[in-house]
Amino acid sequence: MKKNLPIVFVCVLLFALFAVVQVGLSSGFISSYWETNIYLIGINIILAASLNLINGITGEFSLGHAGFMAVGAFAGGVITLNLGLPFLLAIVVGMLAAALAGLLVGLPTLRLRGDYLAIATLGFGEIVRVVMMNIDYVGGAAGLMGIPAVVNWPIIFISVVFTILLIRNFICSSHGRSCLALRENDTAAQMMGINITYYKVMAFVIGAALAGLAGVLYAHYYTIIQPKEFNFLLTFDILVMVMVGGLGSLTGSVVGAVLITVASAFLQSIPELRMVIYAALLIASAVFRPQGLLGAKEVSMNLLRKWGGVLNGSDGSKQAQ
Amino acid sequence: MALMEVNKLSKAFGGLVALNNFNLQVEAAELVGLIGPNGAGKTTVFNILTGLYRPTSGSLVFDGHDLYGKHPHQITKMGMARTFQNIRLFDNLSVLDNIKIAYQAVINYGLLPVFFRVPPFYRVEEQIEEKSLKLLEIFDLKKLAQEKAKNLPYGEQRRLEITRALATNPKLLLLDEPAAGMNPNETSDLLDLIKWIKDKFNLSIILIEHDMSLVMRLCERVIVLDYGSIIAEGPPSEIQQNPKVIEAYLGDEEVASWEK
Amino acid sequence: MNFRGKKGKPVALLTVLVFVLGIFAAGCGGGTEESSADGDTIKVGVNLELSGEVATYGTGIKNGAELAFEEINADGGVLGKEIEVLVQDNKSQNREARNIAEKLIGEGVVAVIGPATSGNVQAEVPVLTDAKIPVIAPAATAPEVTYDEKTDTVKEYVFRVCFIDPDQSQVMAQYILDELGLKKGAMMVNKEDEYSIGLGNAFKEFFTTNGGEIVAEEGFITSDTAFKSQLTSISSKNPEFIYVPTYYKQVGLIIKQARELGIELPMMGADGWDSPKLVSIAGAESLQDCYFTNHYSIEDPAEHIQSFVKAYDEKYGATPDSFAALGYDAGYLLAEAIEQAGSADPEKIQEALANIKDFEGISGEMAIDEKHFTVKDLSIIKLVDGQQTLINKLKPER
Amino acid sequence: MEELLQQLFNGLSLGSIYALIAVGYTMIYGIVKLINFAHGDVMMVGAYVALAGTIMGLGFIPSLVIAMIACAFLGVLIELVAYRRVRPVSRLAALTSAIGMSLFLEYTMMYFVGAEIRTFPPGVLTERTYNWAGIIITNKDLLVLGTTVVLVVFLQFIIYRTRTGKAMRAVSYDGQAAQLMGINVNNTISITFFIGSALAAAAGMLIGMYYNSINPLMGMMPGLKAFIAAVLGGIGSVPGAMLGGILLGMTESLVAGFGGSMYRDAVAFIILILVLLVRPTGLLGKDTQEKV
Repeated sequence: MKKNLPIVFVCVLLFALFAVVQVGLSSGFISSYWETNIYLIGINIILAASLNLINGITGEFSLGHAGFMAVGAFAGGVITLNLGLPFLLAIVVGMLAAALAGLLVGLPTLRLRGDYLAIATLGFGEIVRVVMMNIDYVGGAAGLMGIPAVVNWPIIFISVVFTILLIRNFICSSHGRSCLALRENDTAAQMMGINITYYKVMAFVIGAALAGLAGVLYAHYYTIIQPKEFNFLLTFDILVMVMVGGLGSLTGSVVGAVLITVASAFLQSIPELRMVIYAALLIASAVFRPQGLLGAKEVSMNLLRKWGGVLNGSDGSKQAQ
Repeated sequence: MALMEVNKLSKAFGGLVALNNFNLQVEAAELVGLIGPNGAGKTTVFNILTGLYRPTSGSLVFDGHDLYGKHPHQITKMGMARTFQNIRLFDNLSVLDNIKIAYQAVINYGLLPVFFRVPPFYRVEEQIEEKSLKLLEIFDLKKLAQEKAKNLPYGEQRRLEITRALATNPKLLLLDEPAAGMNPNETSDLLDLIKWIKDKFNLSIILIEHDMSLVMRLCERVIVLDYGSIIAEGPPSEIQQNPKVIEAYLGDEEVASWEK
Repeated sequence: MNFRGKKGKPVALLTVLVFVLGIFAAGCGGGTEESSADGDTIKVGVNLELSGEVATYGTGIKNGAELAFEEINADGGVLGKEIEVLVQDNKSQNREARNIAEKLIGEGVVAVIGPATSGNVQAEVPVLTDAKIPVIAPAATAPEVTYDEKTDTVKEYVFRVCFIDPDQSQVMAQYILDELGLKKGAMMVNKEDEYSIGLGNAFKEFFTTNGGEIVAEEGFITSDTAFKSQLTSISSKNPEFIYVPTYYKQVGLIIKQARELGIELPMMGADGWDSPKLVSIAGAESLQDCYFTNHYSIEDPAEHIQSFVKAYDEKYGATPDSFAALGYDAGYLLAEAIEQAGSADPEKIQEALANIKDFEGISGEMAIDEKHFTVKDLSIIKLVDGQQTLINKLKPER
Repeated sequence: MEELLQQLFNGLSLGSIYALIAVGYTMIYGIVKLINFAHGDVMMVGAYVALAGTIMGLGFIPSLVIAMIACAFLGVLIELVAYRRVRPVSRLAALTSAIGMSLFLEYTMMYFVGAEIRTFPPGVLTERTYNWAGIIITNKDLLVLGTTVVLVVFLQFIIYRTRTGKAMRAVSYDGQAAQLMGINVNNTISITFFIGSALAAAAGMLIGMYYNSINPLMGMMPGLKAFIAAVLGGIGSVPGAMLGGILLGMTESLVAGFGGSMYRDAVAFIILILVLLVRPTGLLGKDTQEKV
């Protein structure tokens, strides 16, 4: 049986990570350009992990993630910008609003089979965009501008840790197992007494709420949000992260989000080629490894031992890029 | 009162009548065989009983509950479990997880403990795990607990599916062709296993099976379906002599050989 | 919260750690945050839409600005130093526009030119204001780019070369009422685009308060290609002209489809019309009786304009559109400000820019007022058989 | 009244564009059971190939034929590269691959030709406008509608009257059984993609000429709309796709013509979701029950 990482070890590593980045930021050692990328990595991890909860863990196929994110972003923005209320409330409201959207989409569309569901959720994302554009209270097409820029490294860090813990705890519970069961075989899952509608909706709601969290963070970092940003291409980016990392693997989503965000930064000067590469990656990961880079495997102590010294070597190897 | 009581059950798909006026009574701790040629509607009966299909007409009462319009997961919780003709395990999950998922029908916790990992969470999780391992031990699958279900040999997959069905704590177990694809040795092991679980877990069983020797040796009562209707019902010895049954089967074989 | 795993289950956190550390390490190389003012060259950042939705605007500005800096450097540079231009592509996304601004700050630029669209400029402004680096937006016509009406605050570090949208709408409304004598108008606005919405709203206000009437108002979105439904609906209200303040991609389709439906009304628009593509999409025969406001006209016989057109044609083999002219003006405006400041210190440049009073550009003589709005003439251009003719130059009243 | 009629005609011409794309879309779905997300983008490639043809001075028909042949092979290649391996494994993996292929085509094209709009050289098609009692329609509208009708008849003929069509229907009904009956399933699917993509190319050229404006992303929205049309008409049914396309076009036109132009796309997606929920087989689709 695989051994778990000692909790103290994890906590120390996390604190070290937090501290190193924090010091790097406040000393100006990390340039503001890379600061943005670090924040973006955080937001993308949340998005990829939450999409993976719906698509990979539960085996539903949602293409509406940008829509959920938009709902969170605009709801959060309204709280701080239009109403002048605190950021923490924006997070709560943004997540609740997105969760509600998840419920609204989840309930009717659950009768749909995989690929139909995918297209229906894609439609939902587009509808959200059109609706946002027509609501003057959230700025119409111009969107919200001048949202307070309150997001900083501690907030991003805590949100990412919160998201991963939440999803991890969910997967390693009876509820998570029920979701896995319905992914594996929904007929058999019903025969095990699992209410599949309930769990499908639950996955949608949790996934949407976390996408909403990412939206609130996004809004309060970039300070400007426009409906047109939350289009299908955004969902596509997240899908690439999930697929490259491995459908169903939480660790994979994290790795995928980091890899794709960093790759995106390096490919900045050749944007068309960037999309070509992403598209090719998506095709390749679907064709050759439907299970993705890490498959459904998770990083555990055993795997880490196999990698041996990856931790020590990581600084040097990354610098070489 | 009978554990399961089905009256005048009919099911039509579009214009095709798959089941016509089907009646069934199963007493507690009874083992009933359901046989008939391919396409006779046997699996349709199971699908209706477990709530996967909604009947066109007729009534179903199980353990005092009306089953009409109930969802499969609700029916499972009333104490009905089944296996499938083509094995349906949670292929990519471990053997242990397959069983744990089944136990969750019986013991579970709410959503908040999941996120905040309060003590009840661990208590229930440990309980589920303990019970699952015990059950696996009984069925000689404990050593495979961490294997992915899809990596098990065929016979063990069948056994795991039955074990998983039992984990939902059923009163009535529906077995859909459990001996399909088994050699005579495995079949005879299976026969012992079914007898044993019936007594050990105090179950009623409905068995769909093509292997006549198994049916005849195992069942107390046999129902024969052909073209969606019951053509005979009685103890195995009578059924073997029934001319209608012989004709249905011979006819079937004739057609089969003719098609080849 | 408890992090007590029971099985060998995901410890994704660790991966976060490994990779963020990796990024951190990779990130270390990037930032050398020192102003280049003391070096041999003056670094200027150019943050433009070179790909994506509005790549043509960014490309025009880039060509214009590069031509300007080339000429300036050939004349011995500014304050005896050569100007070094760092051009970056923001993919027409405001997120990227902001990222680029941060990257440019890291490179130590003294000022940033661009982006082209108002939305993308607004995305970069907070970052650059924090870093106290001035921005020259060549073509951001939305008033709020430099001045927030709600809070009555001026965005100190943002300047622009172009006029603002209300000027365009006002001049066009005035022209329609006074010169053409039309009173009943219809509008077609891209509701997904703040440029189009801003122009539409301002036009409606000027037109109706000065005695005109808007009898029909229809909307569409950027991805639309079929406009006959809206046009049919407009035509049934019998307007005397249609105001279509949007970009040439849609304008071309709208005018073409209107003419196909037999709607021969005059069509009016704004600087977004200025592209040779307009003629190829709509067809020259459809482009009759069309008017739009613009920054300048290549028809303008003034000497400096014609020499610019010639130089541009020599370098790029094309006629410069408005964006090229504005990019060119942005380059010279910045050089002038550095010259006047007598230093390449970003804050001194900012002060100098705020005091620009009579800068003579290709797009006209301009002054920057207290809201950082640019005061200048607008050209009204008429299309006949797809050919542009300059028919008037008007100064908006403010 | 006249306005309403004109709106219906506007809807008919918009709808026949959707229908034109939808017939190929629905044929591929009907036989392969795969949402070929890239169908709209094959159409885009067809438009560019046809454009290249006309720029080189070829006429309308030669350009059309070249575009159709090029895209037919492109379609076969796409199936080979992106779908063949995953098709039997998982529909979702196949859909993911299809989405990837869609963006791959869009951005590869953009990489080579740029994002800028291209227009056909003037004179490839002489445009005429007809005015029937106040209702205005152009020869382009008639061309698109006529082509759609011809294609529907052509496809129905292929599917129901030829050997290949019989094989297609067999593959559609049960791929494994078809294989056992000696049908080469992969070849049949390749042929399906060959025909479907050739039709997409024809649609691409016609639509490019219709609007006289093509760009690398032109296939995205119409592709989705065509899918909605196909679902509305009953996915897999070729006449259904035509009916669905025209109904969708008319609905959109009425929505846009009577004040809801902003909600045109939203309405289309709502129709999609409603049809999927209420009558997943669409208007002309066949009822099928999934086996448990």
